[in-house]
Amino acid sequence: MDTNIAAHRTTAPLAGAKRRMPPEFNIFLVLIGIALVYEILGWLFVGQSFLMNSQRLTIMILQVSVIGIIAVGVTQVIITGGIDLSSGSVVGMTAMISASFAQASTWPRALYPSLTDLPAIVPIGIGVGIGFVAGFINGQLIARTKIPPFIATLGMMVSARGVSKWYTKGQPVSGLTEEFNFIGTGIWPVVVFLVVALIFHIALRYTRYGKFTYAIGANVQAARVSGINVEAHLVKVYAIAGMLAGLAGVVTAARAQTAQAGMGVMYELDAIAATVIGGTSLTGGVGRVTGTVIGTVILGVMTSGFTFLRVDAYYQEIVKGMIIIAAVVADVYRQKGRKKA
Amino acid sequence: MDTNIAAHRTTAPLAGAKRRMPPEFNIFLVLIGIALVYEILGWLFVGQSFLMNSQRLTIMILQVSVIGIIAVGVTQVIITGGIDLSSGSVVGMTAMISASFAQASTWPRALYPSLTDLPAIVPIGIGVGIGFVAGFINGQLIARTKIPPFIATLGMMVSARGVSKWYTKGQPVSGLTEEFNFIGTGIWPVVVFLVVALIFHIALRYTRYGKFTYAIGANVQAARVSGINVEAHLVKVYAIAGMLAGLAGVVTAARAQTAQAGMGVMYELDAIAATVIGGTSLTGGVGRVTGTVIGTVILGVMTSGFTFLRVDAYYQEIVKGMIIIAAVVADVYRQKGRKKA
Amino acid sequence: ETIGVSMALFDDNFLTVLRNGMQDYAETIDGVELQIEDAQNDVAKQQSQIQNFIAAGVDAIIVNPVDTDATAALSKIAEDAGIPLVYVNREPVNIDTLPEKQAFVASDERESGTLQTQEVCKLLGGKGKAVVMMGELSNQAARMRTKDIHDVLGTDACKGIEVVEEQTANWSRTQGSDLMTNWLSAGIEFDAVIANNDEMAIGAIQALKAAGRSMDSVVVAGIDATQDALAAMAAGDLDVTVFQNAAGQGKGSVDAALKLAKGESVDKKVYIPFELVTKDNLADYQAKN
Amino acid sequence: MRMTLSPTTMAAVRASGAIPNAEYLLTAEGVRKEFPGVVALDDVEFKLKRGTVHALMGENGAGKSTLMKILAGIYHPDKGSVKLRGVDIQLQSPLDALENGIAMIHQELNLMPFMTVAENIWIRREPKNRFGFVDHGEMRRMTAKLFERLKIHLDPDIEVRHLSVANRQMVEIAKAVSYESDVLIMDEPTSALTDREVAHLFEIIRDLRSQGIGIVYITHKMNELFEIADEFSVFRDGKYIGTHASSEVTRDDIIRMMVGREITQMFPKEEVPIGNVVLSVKNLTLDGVFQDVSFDVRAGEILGLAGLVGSGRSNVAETLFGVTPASSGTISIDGKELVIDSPNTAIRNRMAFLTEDRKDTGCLLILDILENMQIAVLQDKFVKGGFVSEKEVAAACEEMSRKLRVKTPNLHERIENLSGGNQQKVLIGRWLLTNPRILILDEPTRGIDVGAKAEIHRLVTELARNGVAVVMISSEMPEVLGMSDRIMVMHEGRVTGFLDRAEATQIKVMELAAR
Ligand SMILES: Nc1ncnc2c1ncn2[C@@H]1O[C@H](COP(=O)(O)OP(=O)(O)OP(=O)(O)O)[C@@H](O)[C@H]1O
Ligand SMILES: Nc1ncnc2c1ncn2[C@@H]1O[C@H](COP(=O)(O)OP(=O)(O)OP(=O)(O)O)[C@@H](O)[C@H]1O
Ligand SMILES: [Mg+2]
Ligand SMILES: [Mg+2]
Repeated sequence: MDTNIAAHRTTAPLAGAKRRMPPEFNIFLVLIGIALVYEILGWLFVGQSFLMNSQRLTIMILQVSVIGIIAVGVTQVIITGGIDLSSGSVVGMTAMISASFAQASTWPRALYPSLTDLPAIVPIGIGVGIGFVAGFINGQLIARTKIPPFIATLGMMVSARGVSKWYTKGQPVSGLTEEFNFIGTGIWPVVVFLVVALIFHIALRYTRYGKFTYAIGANVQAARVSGINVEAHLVKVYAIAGMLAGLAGVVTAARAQTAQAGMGVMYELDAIAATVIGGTSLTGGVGRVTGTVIGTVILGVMTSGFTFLRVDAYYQEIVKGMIIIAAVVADVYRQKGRKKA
Repeated sequence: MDTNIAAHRTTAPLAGAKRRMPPEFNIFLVLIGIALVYEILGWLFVGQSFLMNSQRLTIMILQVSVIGIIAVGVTQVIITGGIDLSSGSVVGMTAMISASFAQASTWPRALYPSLTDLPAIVPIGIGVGIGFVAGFINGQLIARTKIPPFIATLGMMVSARGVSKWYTKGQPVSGLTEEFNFIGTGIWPVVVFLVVALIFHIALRYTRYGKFTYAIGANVQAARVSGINVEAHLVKVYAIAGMLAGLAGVVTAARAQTAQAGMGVMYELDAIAATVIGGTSLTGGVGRVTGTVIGTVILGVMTSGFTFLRVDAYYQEIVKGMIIIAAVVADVYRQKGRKKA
Repeated sequence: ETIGVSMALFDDNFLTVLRNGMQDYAETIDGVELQIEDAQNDVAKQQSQIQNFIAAGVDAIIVNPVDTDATAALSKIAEDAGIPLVYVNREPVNIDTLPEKQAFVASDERESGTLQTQEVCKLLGGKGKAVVMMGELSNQAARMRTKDIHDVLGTDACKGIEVVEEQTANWSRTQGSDLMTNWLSAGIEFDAVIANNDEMAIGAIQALKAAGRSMDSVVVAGIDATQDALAAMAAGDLDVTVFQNAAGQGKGSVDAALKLAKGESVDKKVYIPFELVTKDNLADYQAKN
Repeated sequence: MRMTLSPTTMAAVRASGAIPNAEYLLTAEGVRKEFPGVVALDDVEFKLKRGTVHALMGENGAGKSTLMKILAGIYHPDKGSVKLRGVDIQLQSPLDALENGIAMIHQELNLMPFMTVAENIWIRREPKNRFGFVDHGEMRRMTAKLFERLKIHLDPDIEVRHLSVANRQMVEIAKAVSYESDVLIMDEPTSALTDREVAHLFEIIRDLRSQGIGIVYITHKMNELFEIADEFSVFRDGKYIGTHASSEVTRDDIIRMMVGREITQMFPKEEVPIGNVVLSVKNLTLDGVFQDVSFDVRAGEILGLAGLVGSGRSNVAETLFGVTPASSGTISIDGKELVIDSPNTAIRNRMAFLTEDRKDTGCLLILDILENMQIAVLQDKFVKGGFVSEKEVAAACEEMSRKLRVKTPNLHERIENLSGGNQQKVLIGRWLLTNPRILILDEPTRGIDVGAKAEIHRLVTELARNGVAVVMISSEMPEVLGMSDRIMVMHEGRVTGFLDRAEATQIKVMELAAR
């Protein structure tokens, strides 16, 4: 919400103005700042380095890579000026369904007894596909009926959570094949996250798909009169977000080597937080995947730091809420400063 | 100078022009529609009337009155173009804290051993007051730092939930005085809800506070230039929303006759859903408390209807998500139809 | 020694007692420090917490699993890092194949629903109608306890008892109360309420009282024996609950973790039994939890 | 898809009579369009010839934009036919129109603020490299080429949000031209431009016309009509009045066609007694925007503010009103120095400020006329114990809208459904209700038809007569010259001089403005 009339104006000399520092540089500084604070506190109170620990560096990103995969999709949705509340539930739903196709024959409680030991590509494809369908439905609802994205995806959030509970009547699905679990072991989730981020970084910056996404978020009326089929494009964007949530669901199941209906609860909020911390504006038209990656990593660093400094769990949430706010405030202020400069 | 300009068009009857059908009429029809569907299904499958049962009519509203109290505050926030994600957590926090001041001396685990058997007004005041403070902080963050309401209240959501866990380290607070519990017994929660709704219905429609709330939501810059102190007003609106969440927390504790850290989880989404179903637009400037009341009742009718029709628990959420979407879609379509007519 | 503890969830009365049991016990031992984390019912979060513990270099880990099916992955991570791991309260799926330096401390979950339902069956004299309030559907204990109910009611002695309604109230007291009111308004008739936990049972009692139903005419059963439940039982409203020695489990798990950290061996399974609580033995428990 | 015939072929085809109406590039007949409660167009016709500039004239709300939006595929007509090159077309979407060779510059700016100039222009038509990725280098080159042809001096890589309104308008023009369409619709393209840019635009238009393109040109500025249009059509209240060659008529003829009566005096300036100094500004500075602005305004005086686009006039006005508080300098009212740190303070000191951008800082678009009019006055009137006296407010608003001749079925109409001119009247009404002593008007008649303009001028004069001190910013030279008692001219954030009414001429103002 830009409340300052003068805020959209810069009096800077118009002609020579090149793109300066990329906007996510600010938030990168915030990340560095948080890490340094932990490092210093670490030496003071724990007597060890926070950053010089390869295991910790890995887990910092590993633990948020599922959030990150979702956040890449959410970033696109938010750039169009929308929102996706359904991603956490879609993670739960796709984790359940894909896992049910990934069960090994050695396991007794298979949902589809005849369909065990399928090659991993099948359950992965199914998970991603179902995510795609959920996102597609979101997109159709938003584009066709013109209901607000908040409501369409809220409805999907509730329904998809229902589906994951209904699917096996609450039973977890376990005994997944080694091949399927592979995608969730070691640093593979991180790899998936970074590859997804790279692909969509390029897609947003260097393809028409990306240009349309920004255009719709910046000014939907202008996009429409420029001949963009806004409805069709929104369907694509939400479908892709759903697909990525589906992929996140697959990774979650593979990581836990099981799936249960409660997976992914509240992930949507973490993903949105990562996106907004990363500089994507909820009013649309502004945002970048690189920022989202940094925002995601901030969440991870924060969590690892809490355990590292042995922050009492009772305080962790209180502090987490404050850090989210502080990160965005810091960004807002730096942006303002830059504008003035 | 003659007045020919207007001759071609009827500029005149400005005064006599009545407002047409109030906009919440549509959503009222949706409510009636849902109720009738249940009624018919009831006769078909259960062999009894859905509506002709005073007990059921009461519980329909009773079970959503806490959501309703929150939703009245959320309506105001959404009319300004904002959002409040913190209300559910504030319910949890205020329930814990107010309950801790409402313990009877007969109970062993009082948090403040010396402060037992206080008159009910004290814990109620404390609960409402703490809600007010939480909302005030939201408002200040939003007004001063210009961070998006989504983020400010998300931070508060996480923090307030942390506070309620930290407060008694997760212990529930029980053994509350009869006097305190009174506000949660029988139909008192419904009464509180309706009184709150009435007050803010009047406030939004007939006071300057209301006019400013709409103006800010319609165009914040124009509102500012028209002399409205936007920052101060937003602080008021969020503080009132927080206060109502605090009241909802008190009612929740009194109804359960205990308080636990997990109270109010996801209430914010139900409240937002009720508000939007009731016709308040997430883009701001549009909405009414009467609509919100109807939206809230729809949620209650839906829940009672599920139990009444013995819908399998595993399907309930799936159907609930769909009904939320359908209600909003129906409203959007009726509005369109009305415009054409 | 530092022990990292990952609890499935903080806002749960029972788990809170368990957690406090650990904490209180650890405080009595010199040089033992607990770092307790809240997994907020999220399998992935729990896994990450364990990895964070390992990175922080704890000496042992205690896990109260979110999903007992997800424990194979957890065991593997701890095993690879060479750090002892103790599961508490919820039985891991890989109980029979637990690696070296891992153990399980709990009560046998199969007992709780069974004890509860058998007592209800006894009180009803083997016939009547019952309604069941389930916990959160995605939750292991909810499914287990509900299954126990059906198993007991399937036995010859209790065949006469029919389950007329079965719905979830998500472990919550207000939802339990609302659900009960909805049932009453639908004219459902029953002689017993079997709830997966005490909170829902208390909610049901509140609704029944509000509707003017005499509490003598209905058997209400919960699980956990929380303070509120014992108070309700003392007031004659709640008829059956089941005590699970949470503090005992907490203490047992810390003991096991410390032993493993020192390189000593412990039993793979340490069971702390459930105990049925009724009016008759109520007094024994009022002081305990 | 597009059929381009050479003029000789066209003549032959026309002569053969094979295609009726073939001399017309685009025709619309019997078009009707209704909005809830309003018939915007009723059985209108419009015929555009190849290689001509066809002006469309009419009062605010006459239906001009509505017809153009139909031709651009945004609205669908309720009735009537549209023919392109003699062939019936039914446009489903803006894309459809673009593909049929119809491009439009909209009355409201339609740009993506966070995207660069080049991205805005080539959206949906971005050049791709052989891997299918957008070729930013090529896009820059294409933009540069286009700008060279149109003589626009803008950096293709700058984000549009950094541009002034005038430059944004130039981007819109460049974008529309870049479609190389057969029909180019321009809906009030000059309302945000000053004379220099207008002259420049006309060069572009003449060039396009010579290439055989048909141009529809909507404006409220009479002089432009005679300068650029070959033909014109007039609409009144959604009805078609007639089409004429612009060489055949006089200005008064057109006005009569448009408003159905004579307008005798465009700038009804009265000599009124000038009172004491009400507003006194000394060395007002907003760092990096404007410096050392000093002036006095007296009761009954109208001070005109002239300057080129971007000279800082609007910024001075915003600072006076507390929207962007000054970095240094003083503002005194009635000799008393005040700190005006917000519009609220300004209003409490009985100032009023009509902003230049109706849409962004004026209208509460989704609210009705009543709410829009009363919002400022509620600061200190019509409120008792927090409650608004609905009846009294409504009565006051009603009287005001009658006085201002706001054209609407009733005051419960949303302001977004009014034509631009009527919106402006409502906003003026908002400020008049507060009964101000100091009235700041920023481009009060931008986009306003002749009739309403005269009306507004009359009103301003009347206020001055009642002792209100008026500061009026205007980019329309005749308006500044006609209305002001004194003119202050600005250039790049500095005051370059004052001119008295008697000595002020267009040339003198321009000299000071361009210095
Ligand atoms: N979307 C809409 N909904 C309702 N009424 C509308 C809508 N758009 C236009 N109108 C009405 O249709 C009529 C014609 O409007 P239009 O915008 O075509 O006028 P115009 O001739 O372009 O005026 P101006 O010179 O002020 O731009 C007006 O009375 C206006 O209020
Ligand atoms: N909407 C805008 N967005 C960005 N910059 C603007 C905008 N309007 C003006 N500016 C810039 O602000 C400075 C002063 O503009 P200001 O609007 O005060 O001038 P003005 O003389 O009133 O011009 P105009 O006739 O365009 O209103 C100029 O550098 C101009 O480029
Ligand atoms: Mg127009
Ligand atoms: Mg200006």
